[in-house]
Amino acid sequence: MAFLILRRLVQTALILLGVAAITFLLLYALPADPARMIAGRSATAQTVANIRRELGLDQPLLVQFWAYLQGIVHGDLGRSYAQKTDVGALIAARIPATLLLMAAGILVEVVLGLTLGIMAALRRGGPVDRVVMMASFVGVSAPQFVVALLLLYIFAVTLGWLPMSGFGTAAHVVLPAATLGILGAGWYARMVRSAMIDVLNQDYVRTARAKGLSSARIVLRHALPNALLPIIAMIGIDIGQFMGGVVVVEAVYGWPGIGQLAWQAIQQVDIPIIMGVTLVSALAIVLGNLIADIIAPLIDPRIRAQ
Amino acid sequence: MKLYTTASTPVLSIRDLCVDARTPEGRRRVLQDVSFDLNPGETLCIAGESGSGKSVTSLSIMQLLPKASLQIASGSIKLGDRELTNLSNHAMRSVRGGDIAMVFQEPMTSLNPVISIGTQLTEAIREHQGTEAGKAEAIALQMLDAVHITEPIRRLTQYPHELSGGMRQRVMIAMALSCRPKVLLADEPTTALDVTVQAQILKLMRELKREFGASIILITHDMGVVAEMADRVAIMQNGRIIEQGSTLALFERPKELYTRQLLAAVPRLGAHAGTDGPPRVSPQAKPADVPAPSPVLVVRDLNVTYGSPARWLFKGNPSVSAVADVSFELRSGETLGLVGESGSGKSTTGKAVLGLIPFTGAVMIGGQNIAGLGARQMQPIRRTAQMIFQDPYASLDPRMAVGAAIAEPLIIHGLADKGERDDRVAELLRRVGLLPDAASRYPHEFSGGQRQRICIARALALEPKLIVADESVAALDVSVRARVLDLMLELQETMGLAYLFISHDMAVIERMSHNVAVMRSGRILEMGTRREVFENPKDEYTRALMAAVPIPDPRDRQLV
Amino acid sequence: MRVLKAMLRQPAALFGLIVVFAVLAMAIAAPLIAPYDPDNQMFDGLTLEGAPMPPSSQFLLGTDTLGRDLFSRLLFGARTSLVIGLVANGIAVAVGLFVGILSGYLRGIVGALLMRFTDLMMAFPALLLAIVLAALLRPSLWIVAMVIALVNWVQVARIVYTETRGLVERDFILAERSLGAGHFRILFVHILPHLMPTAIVWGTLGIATTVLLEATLSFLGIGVQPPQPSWGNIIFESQSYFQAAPWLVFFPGAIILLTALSFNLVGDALRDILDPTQRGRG
Amino acid sequence: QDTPRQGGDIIVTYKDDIATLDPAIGYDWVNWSMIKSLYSRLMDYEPGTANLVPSLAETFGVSDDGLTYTFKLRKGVKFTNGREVVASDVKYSIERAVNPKTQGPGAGFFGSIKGYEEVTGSKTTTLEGVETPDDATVIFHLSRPDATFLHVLAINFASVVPHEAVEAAGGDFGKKPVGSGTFMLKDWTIGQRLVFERNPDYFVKDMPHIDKFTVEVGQEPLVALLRLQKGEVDIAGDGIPPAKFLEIKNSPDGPNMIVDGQQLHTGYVTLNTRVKPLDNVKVRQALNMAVNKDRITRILNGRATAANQPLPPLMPGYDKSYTGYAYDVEKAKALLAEAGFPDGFETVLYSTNTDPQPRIAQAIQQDLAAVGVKAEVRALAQANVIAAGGTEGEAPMIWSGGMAWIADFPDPSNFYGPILGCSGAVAGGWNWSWYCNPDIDKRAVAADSMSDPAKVAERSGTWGKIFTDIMADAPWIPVINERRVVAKSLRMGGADNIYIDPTRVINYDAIYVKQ
Ligand SMILES: Nc1ncnc2c1ncn2[C@@H]1O[C@H](COP(=O)(O)OP(=O)(O)OP(=O)(O)O)[C@@H](O)[C@H]1O
Ligand SMILES: Nc1ncnc2c1ncn2[C@@H]1O[C@H](COP(=O)(O)OP(=O)(O)OP(=O)(O)O)[C@@H](O)[C@H]1O
Ligand SMILES: [Mg+2]
Ligand SMILES: [Mg+2]
Repeated sequence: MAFLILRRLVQTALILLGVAAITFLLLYALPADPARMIAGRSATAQTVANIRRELGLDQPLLVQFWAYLQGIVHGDLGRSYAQKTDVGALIAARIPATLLLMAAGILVEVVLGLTLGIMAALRRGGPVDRVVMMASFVGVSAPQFVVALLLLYIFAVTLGWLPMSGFGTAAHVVLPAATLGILGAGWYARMVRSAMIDVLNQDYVRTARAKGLSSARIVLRHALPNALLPIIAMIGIDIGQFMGGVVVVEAVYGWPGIGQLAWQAIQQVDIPIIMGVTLVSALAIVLGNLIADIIAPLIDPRIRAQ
Repeated sequence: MKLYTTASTPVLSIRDLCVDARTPEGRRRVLQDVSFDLNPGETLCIAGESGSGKSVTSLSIMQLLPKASLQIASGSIKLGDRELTNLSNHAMRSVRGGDIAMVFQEPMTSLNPVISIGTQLTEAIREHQGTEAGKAEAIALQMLDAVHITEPIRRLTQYPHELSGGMRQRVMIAMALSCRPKVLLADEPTTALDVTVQAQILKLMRELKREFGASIILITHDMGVVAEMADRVAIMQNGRIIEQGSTLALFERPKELYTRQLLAAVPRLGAHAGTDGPPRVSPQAKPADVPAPSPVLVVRDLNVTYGSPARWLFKGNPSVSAVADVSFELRSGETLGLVGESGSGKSTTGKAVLGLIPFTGAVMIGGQNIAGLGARQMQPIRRTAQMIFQDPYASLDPRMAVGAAIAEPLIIHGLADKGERDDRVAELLRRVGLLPDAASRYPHEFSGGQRQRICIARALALEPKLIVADESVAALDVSVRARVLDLMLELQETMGLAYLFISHDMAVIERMSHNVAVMRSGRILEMGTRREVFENPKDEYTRALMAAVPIPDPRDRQLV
Repeated sequence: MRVLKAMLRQPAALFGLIVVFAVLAMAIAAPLIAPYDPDNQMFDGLTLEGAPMPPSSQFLLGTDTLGRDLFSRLLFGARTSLVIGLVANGIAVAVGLFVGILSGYLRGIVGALLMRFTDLMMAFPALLLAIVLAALLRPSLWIVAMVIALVNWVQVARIVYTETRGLVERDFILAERSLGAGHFRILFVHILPHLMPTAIVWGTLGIATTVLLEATLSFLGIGVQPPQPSWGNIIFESQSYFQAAPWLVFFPGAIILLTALSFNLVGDALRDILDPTQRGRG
Repeated sequence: QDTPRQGGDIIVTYKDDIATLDPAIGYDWVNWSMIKSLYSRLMDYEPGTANLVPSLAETFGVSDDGLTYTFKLRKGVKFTNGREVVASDVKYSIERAVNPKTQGPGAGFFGSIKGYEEVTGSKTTTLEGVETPDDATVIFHLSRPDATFLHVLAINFASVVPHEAVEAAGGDFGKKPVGSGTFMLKDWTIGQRLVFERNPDYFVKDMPHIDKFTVEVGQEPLVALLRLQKGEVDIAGDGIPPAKFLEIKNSPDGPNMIVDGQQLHTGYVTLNTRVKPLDNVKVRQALNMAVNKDRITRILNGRATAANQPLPPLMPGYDKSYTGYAYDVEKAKALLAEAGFPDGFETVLYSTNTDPQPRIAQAIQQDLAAVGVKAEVRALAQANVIAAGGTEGEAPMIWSGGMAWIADFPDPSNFYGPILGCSGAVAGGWNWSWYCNPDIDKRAVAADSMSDPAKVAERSGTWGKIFTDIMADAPWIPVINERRVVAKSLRMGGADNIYIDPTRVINYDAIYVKQ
């Protein structure tokens, strides 16, 4: 197992290298000149050329990439073109907020999704099931921006229960996490419902009932773990995606997460930041998947750890 | 019948129970006016045709019928004076497990694959007796001991798929007995057990009955067990109870034709003493040229080890050697009966021989060593060698209609075109005693014995040269079993089929085998012709095995 | 025929079927139904202050911020959005199923490679790809469809991979192997049907999300360009108006929801009919 | 209006993060006004106006040939690190802005100083043309007369910084700024907020008025506005999003919350003179007549006025009498027919993708369609549009909205060089019409050489003529002059023009809290 993990770590490094290479190539292909973005409209051609040279953008692609990789090996993600500061520091400053939102968002989404999905599965075909199914479609088809603003409007502006914007106290995380949770819970609810219906028909659930166990235990201990595999995979996916930042929700609630940084960087063609964020979120995604893969055999002992 | 009820009020009283199955074609009656009483301390055996409604009856009592497909249409089920048919789910909870416990027919699918055996055992104890974790575990261990599972402590941390079929069955029984229920519903509890363990389990049930005044409903097709255990017997056919009465009366003065047939069909150990091979079934057919020049199957130094997967990082259970240095040969037209203790490695041997699990050693099928062959190279070999799995339900794709499942091998090997296929399927179903309309139904809509026959039909579809039959008639009532065994023998005679026949039922082994091997702890203890082994067993264990076979005569009880 | 009859017997499925057909008909017959040219910025479509008009008898569903008739835009938008929601999303689910099932089933190098490739694709910033494509190619519906398919299959693959890993360890797969079933048969005849519920969930919820995703990508310039309407971009353009002009968000949102839901109802019913083992599972 | 009061803490919000506060680098409209307040320069403007006044300089003189500028520094001005500002700091700061190593975008502004080429060519790091005979005197020697030079000394790039702080920051000066302006940076939590506190030692008494302002970044404009209405925020820096504008404007408090003022802005469509058929002047003129600008102002809820020439009305040199090309579909069609396109043609119109730009582009698209010109709208991210504009023969038309020209300093020359002059018509340039008229270029150089302060009016007139003459060639469709809208809380005081200061957007030095 230790060997397996070591192997996966090596694979992870390779994946990250691949991501770095592709991203670099894409950015290189992008017909937008970072030097010109920095220089602005009044700069003379010479100023632009100077900036380009100072940034090393006049070097061939491979040279640039090699220099970048060397930096990474030394833990240096480079300097932002626009902000003229260390990318590592910029990203690091936003990691706590991102992690917090990720954890809280996933928590809400999983708890909500599991509860609704289980309820729907248990009352399959009934009104509860219909309502849950409808709700999950509403959640999934609702535009994020509108949902976020609506929640903000109700709970912060009108009722005044929660702060409107910012980061710091526990109250601040409630609305952003709730928004993410509401939007994502639909997926979980549908997946859980679907898997649970299958599991609830199995003989071993019948056995559990024959033992006279409480419904809660039957559902949570006997049925749920058997339905959990796809859910674990989905959490793995979400970890990665939330680590890459959730632009809209962060924007509406003024949440200082990675998403805003990335979005701004993309608009400014701030290549070092784009690269940095890409690598961080790629790392998160790969780790998320790795965790999901490691957990799978723990949940279903029949699966052999690969 | 009234005679009994006057003495004491019955614990369980069933009146005019009717159960309907919902099918796309409309309702089909599965149980028709079933009525019986169960008195305190009584053992009622329900025997009967496979698919006659025995399991459905027991599920009805537990209120555990699959709602989507089966429904109680009318009738009443009373536990004491509580009517169970309209009891709330919550109230039913305390009845289940506490008042009435049940042992299900299919142990593989009835145990939760992702929960350790220990947890599955202790949770019921904790639920009903309110004991704390440590104590519950102690009780669980005690129960595992009582059902004679080897290494009980290790089993607690294992998962169902790591146990053999018989072990799972014993876990089920341990689970049901652990709460000392008033009524025990046991649906073919000893089907997958070798006779020595079976004897011990039956004894345990009697003790339960004696000590706690429990009543038992025992569903079985083994008339030996019936004779051994029953106070009263009910015989079912086609969803009805056609006859019930005291054991002695029923065995000696069966009224109904079916009951008589049933008793007549019971195989008795020693019935074939003095002969070498199994009896000819179709004397008119010309015998296949036996012995064949070369063996179909040669096994040399077969070893299988199960390494259980690591749970977290470095920790993992030590690997288990399930089969050690097993060697044998099997010629066409011959049957090797494989008997032995539950968990001794019979199923493992069977799977390894067909290259379904990794092994070391040499296995030659039709002269070709299959060790290390890929799926493609195995393909032609699979055409000639088939397996009937011990657990029929688990080995059928739940999403595939039975007809399609039986046609599968034909399609895979490109044997019959579409029209022919349907005919072949219908024919195969007929031969194993199922109606052709079964083809469009799904595995979960069948009884245990019916599923087993479906698996047999599927294996026979290819007309292979070699069949590994793992407890493949265990769940069949004697009359159907006789029919299926005859079919298998007939095929052997006409086509020179070879069987590796795994069973714990000594009578069946005696009927079917040319040679017999006895396994224990992964090794073959003793191997020889049937005659040698049965009439002159050398090994102590073999002798114990013979002695433990229940005798289908209520006057001749051994365990009382 | 039997399927259709069975479908007509279930009210929910019937409802779904009707909506699905209605939406398809809307898309096809848009030019015939639409009361106005969807791109016409009408003079009387804005108030004097430049605000959009609420629903009225003149403009059934109101107008947008340029004074165009929302109803007509929704009709024409159906064409774009159906291509995205059905074709792009369909391809994504199909590819995801294929890759996921293969990597979950195959042991050894190939399976591992496939899964690592999926990981790579997943880790790869989709937005960036979209932007680069936007800059390099002429924006079009088919490009955005391609990008959506490219981006969305990985998640499906991930889920399917995990589920497949659980399925291959079930006993009936062993039984199939003993029958001599080839990998192909095991994968597509025995494992795939078990993944249908997952496919239906992703396929139908995906309709909603991809339709919205199209708007984001179009915003970055790779998809349909203004003034061509799509349900997603109608919402996206006007989402900040949800208080000032709620109809601009509500109607397109409702139609996306309804479409996804209806496909789901139809999908569930279809599977129930074709596979009666798990009634109501979905 | 009430008189400015001292004291008070306010909160300002922006959507985008503040990129940098390094005056040699910062060049976007958000950090522009903050940098203005953090540092001081030799010259500055009277708050709310475009009138140049000496700032760090006490007095200054210009030689008759316009080639030598002499400044006397104010005594006793201190950087917030406590050191006094001396002449060498001025020299250092400007050399730093020009030095290629700094990667500053503003180097080009100092092109008229002697020795500029040597520094940008990395031959030396010292500007030959800047002389500091003593601690209080700075003398600039120019290589050519430059009428805008005083403006140049007032733009952010000319801000004076202490070299020791720059060196101590080790390349992170933009995050650890030290200056001698009205405010100093107290705290910067990346991605969240910046806290500016008044500089108690600022050399003008009672400046600034507020004690502290906190800039909260990452704030969605719509939410910022909600917070403003609740009283949590004092200035919503990004203005009022179109979706909210009418609601706020028509609310009871609306008039007191909205500051709606003119700015030095023109929104235009570039017509690429090197792309067929836009190379035909008749076609370009026809397109000028085809656009219904009034409708566009209506789409913008009246927050703009129709434009007819490149210069905005507030800019010196704006020709009030010029009427440009009136909206006339028939005439436009006729001209197109004359040019050989009776049935119109197909072309592409680029635009950025943030509301309301794509909407304006679509309005223009519809207008063009009315004269038979089918323009495909391509709404892209800003970087892509800029790239397309700077590639020869790529973008036939670009709607400038979202990247529009807001002047660096209030001088008409600032509207010419990079965006209409030949020097901008190069690969990567900002002259997206690729319009290059050598004749006009010459006239522009001449106008810029009129550095005699007495000739200011004449110079403006010359410039005005240049722009109206350019319109004869019609390389642009001037569409609108957009007004700026800022939302402020009710407690904020001060005239409108310090919230929309022509040279610095929000003038943090001049705003104040009412009670
Ligand atoms: N879920 C179901 N849906 C439809 N029919 C069913 C279902 N379960 C069982 N049946 C049918 O009901 C009948 C009785 O089944 P039951 O399981 O009670 O048989 P059994 O007597 O236990 O047989 P066996 O000895 O083979 O286990 C059989 O014909 C079977 O096909
Ligand atoms: N997947 C597995 N992992 C670990 N151990 C296993 C596994 N499968 C079987 N075993 C162990 O291997 C041994 C042999 O099992 P096998 O199934 O061959 O027994 P069997 O002889 O068929 O018994 P039965 O008659 O009860 O079916 C048992 O001790 C069992 O616990
Ligand atoms: Mg049964
Ligand atoms: Mg076995």
